[in-house]
Amino acid sequence: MHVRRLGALIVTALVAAAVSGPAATRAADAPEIVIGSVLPLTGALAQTGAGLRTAQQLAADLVNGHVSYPLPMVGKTGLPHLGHARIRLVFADSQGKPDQARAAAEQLITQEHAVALIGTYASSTTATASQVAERAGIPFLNPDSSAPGLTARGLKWFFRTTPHDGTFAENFYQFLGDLKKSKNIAVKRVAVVGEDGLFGTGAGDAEEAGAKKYGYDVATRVSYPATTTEVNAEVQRVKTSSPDVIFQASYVPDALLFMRGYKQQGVNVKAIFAQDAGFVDPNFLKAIGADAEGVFTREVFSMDIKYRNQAVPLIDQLFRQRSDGAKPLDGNTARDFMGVLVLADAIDRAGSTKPDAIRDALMKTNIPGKLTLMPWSRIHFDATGQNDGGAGIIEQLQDGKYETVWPFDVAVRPVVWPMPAWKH
Amino acid sequence: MADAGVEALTTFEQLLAGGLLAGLVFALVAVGLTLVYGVMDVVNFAHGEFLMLAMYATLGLALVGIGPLVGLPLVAIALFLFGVVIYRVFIRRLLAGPPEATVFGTFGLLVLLQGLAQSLFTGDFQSVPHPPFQGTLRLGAVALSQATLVEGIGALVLTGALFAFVEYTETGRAMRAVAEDRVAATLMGIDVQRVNALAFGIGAACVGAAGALLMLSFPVFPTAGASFALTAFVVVALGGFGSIQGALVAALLVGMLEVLGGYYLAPELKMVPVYVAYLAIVLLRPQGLLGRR
Amino acid sequence: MNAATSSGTAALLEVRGLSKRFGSLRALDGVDLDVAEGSLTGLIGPNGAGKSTAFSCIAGADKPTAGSVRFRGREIAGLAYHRVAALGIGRTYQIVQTFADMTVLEAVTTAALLRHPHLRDAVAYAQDVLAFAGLADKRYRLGRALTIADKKRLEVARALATDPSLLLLDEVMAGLTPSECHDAVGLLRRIIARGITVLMVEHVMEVLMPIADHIVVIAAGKTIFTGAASEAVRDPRVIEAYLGSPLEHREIAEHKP
Amino acid sequence: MRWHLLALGAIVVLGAAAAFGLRDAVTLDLFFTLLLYAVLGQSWNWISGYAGNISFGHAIFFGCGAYASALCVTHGLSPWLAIPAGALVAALLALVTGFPTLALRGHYFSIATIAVAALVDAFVRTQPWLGRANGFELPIQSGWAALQFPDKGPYVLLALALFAIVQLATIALERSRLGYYLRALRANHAAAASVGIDERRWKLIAFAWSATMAAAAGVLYAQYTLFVDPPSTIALAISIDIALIGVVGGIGTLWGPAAGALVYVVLAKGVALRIGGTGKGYDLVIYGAIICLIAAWKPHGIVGTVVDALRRRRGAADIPPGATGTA
Repeated sequence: MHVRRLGALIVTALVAAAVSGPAATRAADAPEIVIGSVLPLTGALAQTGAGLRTAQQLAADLVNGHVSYPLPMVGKTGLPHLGHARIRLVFADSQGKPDQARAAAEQLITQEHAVALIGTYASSTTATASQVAERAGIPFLNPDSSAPGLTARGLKWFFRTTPHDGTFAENFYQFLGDLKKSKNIAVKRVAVVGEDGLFGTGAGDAEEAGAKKYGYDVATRVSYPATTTEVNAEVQRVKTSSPDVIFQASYVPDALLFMRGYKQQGVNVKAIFAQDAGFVDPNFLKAIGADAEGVFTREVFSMDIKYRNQAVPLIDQLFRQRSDGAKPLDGNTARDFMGVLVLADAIDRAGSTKPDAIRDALMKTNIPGKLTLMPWSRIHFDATGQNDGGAGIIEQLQDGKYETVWPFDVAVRPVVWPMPAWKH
Repeated sequence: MADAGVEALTTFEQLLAGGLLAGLVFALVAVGLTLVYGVMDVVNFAHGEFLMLAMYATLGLALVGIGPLVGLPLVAIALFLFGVVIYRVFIRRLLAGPPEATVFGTFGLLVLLQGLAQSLFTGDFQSVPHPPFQGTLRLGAVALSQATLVEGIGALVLTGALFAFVEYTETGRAMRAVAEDRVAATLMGIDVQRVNALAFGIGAACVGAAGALLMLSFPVFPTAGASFALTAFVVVALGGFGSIQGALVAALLVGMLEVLGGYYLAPELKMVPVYVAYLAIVLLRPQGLLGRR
Repeated sequence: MNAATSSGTAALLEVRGLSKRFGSLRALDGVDLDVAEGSLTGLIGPNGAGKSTAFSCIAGADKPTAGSVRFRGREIAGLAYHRVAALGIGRTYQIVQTFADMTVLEAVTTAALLRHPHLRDAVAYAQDVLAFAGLADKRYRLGRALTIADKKRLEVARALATDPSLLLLDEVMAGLTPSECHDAVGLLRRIIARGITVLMVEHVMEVLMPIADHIVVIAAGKTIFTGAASEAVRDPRVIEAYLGSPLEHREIAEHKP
Repeated sequence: MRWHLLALGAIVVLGAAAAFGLRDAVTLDLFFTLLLYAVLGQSWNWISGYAGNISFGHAIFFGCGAYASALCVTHGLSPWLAIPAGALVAALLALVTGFPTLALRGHYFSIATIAVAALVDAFVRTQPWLGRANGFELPIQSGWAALQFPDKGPYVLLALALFAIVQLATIALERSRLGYYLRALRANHAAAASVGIDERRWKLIAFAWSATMAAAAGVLYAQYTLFVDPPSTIALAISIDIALIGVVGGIGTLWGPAAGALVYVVLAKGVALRIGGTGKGYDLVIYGAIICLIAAWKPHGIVGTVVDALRRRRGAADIPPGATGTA
């Protein structure tokens, strides 16, 4: 307790120094480099957007500050190759709507003269905003959208650091493969369950494709309206298809409905593989209690992986202080934080604010995994602009807390397999 | 082979039971809406948001140690007062305007209440801590959620009570008179504004009771009511606007259609039979299943 | 005296056995009536006798449960409301039904569009009809802002603008002052003079007596009398039917010639 | 009517000047959005304002245009083809769904439109050829043949042209048999039938034209945004936005939808951005409060209220034709 509080104090002092101090005095003469950020600041995704904005701003402040962490570009008081120019983030609201995201991107490019764009969380808004950047010839860095198709469009100016649904699905199958080797488990039939929006459809498609590739049978594919109030039919469909494992993409209310339905109907499977979202929401965990014990989820980030970057808890502390709900750093915010650093790194190496130079620098980006907050091997873009070092981790709910169980080399707990059967 | 047959039958029984229970939950939400429509010819598009407020109220009571079932009457009373106030300051004005005013006024109320919930309670999904009735009831091969069962019983009690109230009490008779003919009711010396306010309040109280019961099995969030409201509108129209027993029958039908359609057709198409039934009924029998005239 | 023989032409409208039930209530239970071309026929009966229901069934606003309605020899029972209007039957409502937000000219123009699809022609025709009906100086008023008498006049003008060969008038004089009634009778005479056949429901007997060629009395959904107005008030069935309704009985009695 | 034409002419001239003269993408985007919403509002106004059948499913016709555009472009066809194709599909959809439902009144019709829209939404989400939930991204091209432009100017010109056509059509509607009939049906359907108006026939005609306009707007939207998916084109939320624009401006009036669109754009872009950025829902509170206030105190909307005031100022109730927004 005391140690933690002391740590927080030190962190606070460091941040105070990082954010004020020399940076403030230099602001007048050093040039500013504008990075435009499109985020859902209003509308249904506003809460998420607010968190992402905080994370991005934190990253920018750390780049402009002088306190060093084992992270790229942090603590160099701006961009050294550009005369310690400070980066300034300008935010524009997408409202979570494709047309608004487009308008926001245009505003950032034409009015704010952003040298690069970052954003936009929702895959549909990323699609339109990145098209604007493509047309204008401005680099677009997407740290947080998971639709696989985004990097299959042949865009020249689009770069994505996060792994996408395809990777997440592959991770599950790789995990199953690893388990087969180490534990000799038998899994043949998978049920693919998800809400019928972009999230559930994208995840489900990737999981179905993965099943084909890795030789599993799709026992059933269940797609349901996200706002449904009962899942009787859905649960029966899963039950009668008798799967070995269930892939599940749900928000909180529907995740609760399904878990209770599975329990009532005695749907005993070896594992439920959740796609993050509802299943990791603290309110879901509170409401479902011990009944979710043993559920697996894919994650892009964890506070607890082995060999993690020493900066993780520090950045987490800083982030908590800045977010009014005192929320911890999570997969979304960590990815957006890293996104700003990747852009800053590229602009600095470009030594110029010319779009072509920044794009060339982005294409040469190669940040080792240990210098990120993420469980990735590196950040390096392939020909499509997709980070080829990205990977997810798999966590399992053990004793009420999600613990990293895969990849085995970074796992903090052993896998419990199969999930405990329902007790009645 | 015989096993497969038995299994299919069990599945069907389970779906049937699940559909009936789902229907009762819809009835629980729809019954208050029916009364308001029947008496004053208003579809309250903010009905779902009343439900959402009731759920938050139940949550609030639960956080100070009053469980959903004990809290139910308190929530119902609170919603009754809320309904009367909303009628007196707002709905009454809408009724004086053109017909579309009630549609848009109550819709504005929907947006306003959702916004208020968002700013006061955040968008988080919140549940009552340690709600009762979390077990499963088994009848042979059929397994049912106890919480949903309690909600279903609540729906039957509420529907019965409301029916008895409207049929057998003096105030209920006044409400029916207003529903039949507002002008004639005025001539008979009935204070139409008072009856309307009362009906709106009682409708809200029903929603209050529904909200308290729903917290047994659902989390609350700013758009929680909207998920139920659309089904409730269909149920009320299907049963015949204003018919209390019609709403119950329609709700059971909707529950069955949704569940059986979801299983035998496709889960993503589970609302299709519901909407098709609605369209078919309003076209072939515009007064609804049990509506008069 | 029979309408068909008196005018020497075939009946424009022949109604036989017209019946209408609302659930268990028999609103009409076999109404027979003939309206001769060019005549003014009065339809009377005590309150609740089914006069307005009969009107609605003839005009097509309600579907009769049984019976036949022949217009120019053509069966029109059960035909859609607007089709009946298009065939040439115009009507007014007992309780005035205005187009709330329309001016008088707009409302009448709307009706005129039935025979004059081009707006310019319809407006011109509507102006004529308004002049005919004595509403020309009020043509830019909103329908809802008129006096009762003018509203009833507007109803008549609107029906006239569809160029009907048969006009069904439902209590167009009810609630009017004597001088307004006098004006209305003048309009009625001009309508007859135009060659339009009229079937009218009326309570004010003193108005109906002198102008009606022919009277049909219905009671409890049945036709109980057909003939001249002067005979109607002496007919025992008519008097008996009205006994249940003393006020109207007195009305009839007072107007004995 | 002369004033209406002059006003429309002034808007077109100013708009064209802006489209050619302005380089500011943000202002042009606002202008484009405003015009697009004004067109959608007017399209809705035909069936829900003039004819009085309040629709909560109008976005499906907008979606017809947007999806026609997406399908044409992704199948290598000219997006210009999407205009007649989308309009045709929308008109057919209007006829097929309108035939049984347009005779329904009040809430029955409104809920039926919600049901129809929900069915269309469910259909799209299950059809791979319609992109399911993933939708379509339109490939980037340039030029009039591709109906895609690197600058905003041509988009604004197109939207302006569409707006002008729709306003002219509405002026013509107000002075036509159809317009008179719709107003009569809305005011009193029984009286309307008594003067020979076939409710179903005329409302179907209005509904089909209304759908056609919305589809044209949908094509323009798709070519502008280059992304089409169910939540951004056919969802209930879009239908409700369209209806609110119509009502806030004043239903059954010529300039109501434009006024409503102006309020909507100011609210959506101004209020939401300034005070909604916290994710706390204050924007919804203000938005909802404004709708409540209008419904309770100014139920005829902005233009409707102005028209009423004009009527009152002109003394008593004499209204020469063309003196107000309603013919």
